[in-house]
Amino acid sequence: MPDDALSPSAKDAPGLFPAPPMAEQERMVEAILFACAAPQSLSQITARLPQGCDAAEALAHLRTRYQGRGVHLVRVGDAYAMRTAPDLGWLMQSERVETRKLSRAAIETLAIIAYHQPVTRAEIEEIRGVAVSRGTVDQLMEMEWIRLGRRRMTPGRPVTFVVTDEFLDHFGLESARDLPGLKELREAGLLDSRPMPGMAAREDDEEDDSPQTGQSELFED
Amino acid sequence: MPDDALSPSAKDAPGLFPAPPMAEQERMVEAILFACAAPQSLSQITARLPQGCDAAEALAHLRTRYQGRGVHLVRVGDAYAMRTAPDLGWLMQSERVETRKLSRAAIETLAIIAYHQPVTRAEIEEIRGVAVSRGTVDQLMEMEWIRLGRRRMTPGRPVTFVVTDEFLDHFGLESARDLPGLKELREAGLLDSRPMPGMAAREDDEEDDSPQTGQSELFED
Amino acid sequence: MSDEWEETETVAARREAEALIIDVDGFEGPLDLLLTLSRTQKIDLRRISVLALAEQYLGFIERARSLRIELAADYLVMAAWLAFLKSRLLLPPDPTEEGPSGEELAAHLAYQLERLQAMREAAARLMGRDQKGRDFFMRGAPEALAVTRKTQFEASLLDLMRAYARLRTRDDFRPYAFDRSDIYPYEAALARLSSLLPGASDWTSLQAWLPEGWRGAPNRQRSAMASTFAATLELAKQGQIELRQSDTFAPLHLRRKSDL
Repeated sequence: MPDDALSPSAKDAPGLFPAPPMAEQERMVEAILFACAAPQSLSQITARLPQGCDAAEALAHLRTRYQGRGVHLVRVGDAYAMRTAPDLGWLMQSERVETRKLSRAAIETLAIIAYHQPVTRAEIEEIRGVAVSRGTVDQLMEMEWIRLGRRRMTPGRPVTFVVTDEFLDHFGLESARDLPGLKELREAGLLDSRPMPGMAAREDDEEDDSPQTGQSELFED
Repeated sequence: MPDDALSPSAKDAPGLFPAPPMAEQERMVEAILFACAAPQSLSQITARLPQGCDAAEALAHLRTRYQGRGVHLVRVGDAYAMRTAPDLGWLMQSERVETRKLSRAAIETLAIIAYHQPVTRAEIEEIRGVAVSRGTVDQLMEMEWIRLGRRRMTPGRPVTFVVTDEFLDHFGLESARDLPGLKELREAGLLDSRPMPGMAAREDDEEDDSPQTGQSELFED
Repeated sequence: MSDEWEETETVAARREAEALIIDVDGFEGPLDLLLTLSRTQKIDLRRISVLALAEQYLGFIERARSLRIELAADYLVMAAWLAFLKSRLLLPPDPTEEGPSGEELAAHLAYQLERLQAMREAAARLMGRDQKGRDFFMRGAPEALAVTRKTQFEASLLDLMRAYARLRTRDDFRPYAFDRSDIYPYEAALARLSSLLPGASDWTSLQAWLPEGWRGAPNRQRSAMASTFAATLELAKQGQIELRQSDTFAPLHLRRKSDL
């Protein structure tokens, strides 16, 4: 907002309506400073307030009100902002979390584990059609989204993977069996690819129950 | 933010030290909530505070302190956040974020999910008398206003939809039971799943298997 | 009847047709249409005359039909159901008839309308609430909780489900590969037919021309029949053979063209 938004005449002209009481002006300034991303100058604040308000006085009241609180009203150059009280800075000293999208390999591996658990590495590779790199599995394990399940009682006794409670928590699921089946994905419009014409019905019947069968082992005992 | 994101100092603080006075705890919670845009759960707040602090009590004090101010402490599901007072929204016109315009179908679907949750796709279609179009559910999920609930324990085990904490936050609701007019709708029987006369009473199965989850049960405690 | 009157009538009819088209487009299904029609009764939905409503709806559909407006199947299904309901409501109850009474069905329809109306109102009230980012705001300058950096990988449930859907539907697009062992190629049929042609001066059914070992199993026979038939067409086109069929779907007969 330009600083000259308020022409002198507008400022001096007696408002059509009386200015709100000072307590109300203080509330307004409080809301503005809270919601604005950048510090606000006196003229910027004034421009936002109704006619006849005294931003400087409201700021002074607000500053007093926040004295000794967990948050202070501070002056930044010519502008004003709310900031954490310096003595509480250590509360913010937690880890800075940078979020990054999971790789396609990782999300696909995770999806297969979620839908087919408990599932072996060989089975994941069979479904994806490519080898699963060690790094992918390690990453998912480190994120605590997957863990080792029971060994499969087949030759070689391969380890299996299952999803964790942490996974369910992150994805807002109550259990892995709440994941929708293929038919439901399609109905919800979540499938990018359309089935071949004429094949839809038959294919749906077949595929719909396959996630269930994969998980029955885990849940039905 | 993970729950275990304990700041180093809090982690190291031995239980030997007495917890800070309540006024100090209140300041700390104030600083934390001002610093975070997303609502913070009680356990997230507790994890940041020194040992022995009572986050719940500090929150209660803080809530009272901000009553009638330009900024409020609000509850969102199981979490807490600071938000500007709704009557001052007009001051922040330049901060407004344009949300995607929702279609009438999407708005109705959202309302049905909120009032009837957990609700299946078939039930939404029965209420609206028309198929839920591809993309409607998708859009609401992408906006993070709805998520998958527990599967219904009826034949076919259909997935259900429920509203999210983000939905509550967006519409300024503490919980789904604060939805406007919910009680009246329930008393008028308009939230019952009433089957078409002569159709199999699906209702009975539902009530056996999905206790305590329905909106209608929210009031029976 | 003056021309002028006729003129105004057609204009009126056209207007009406237009209004109807617009209306049909504006409705979200038959229940929505019924709800709108019910408003003309100007009474509480709980005391609505379902019979009158059914007649209104059927009248609407009739008008749409006479104006040759295409209606989605849903609307016609509802029309059929309402016609059934109307007859149940009008005729004295048949004691031998099973199932719910007309009154029960009518009550349920009224309930459905009331519920839809209630959800509409609830939706409007919901959207009328103060909304985040419009009426109230979160902290505009959240403070960076900085110091140690840690990468957290993000993925939404939607990403997960899409990844799975992508994997599971990949097979749809795999080129269709069939088992060659049960396929009798056209080239083989043509070569075989050509070589046998000199001895075919009498009418012989197409069936008899199938090679040994291709007459038993249905899928093998089907393949051989198809390619042999295609080969006869080619030979007939070349003028080497004649084809004869006594009736539709009757066996096809062929012989060498005699004047060759």
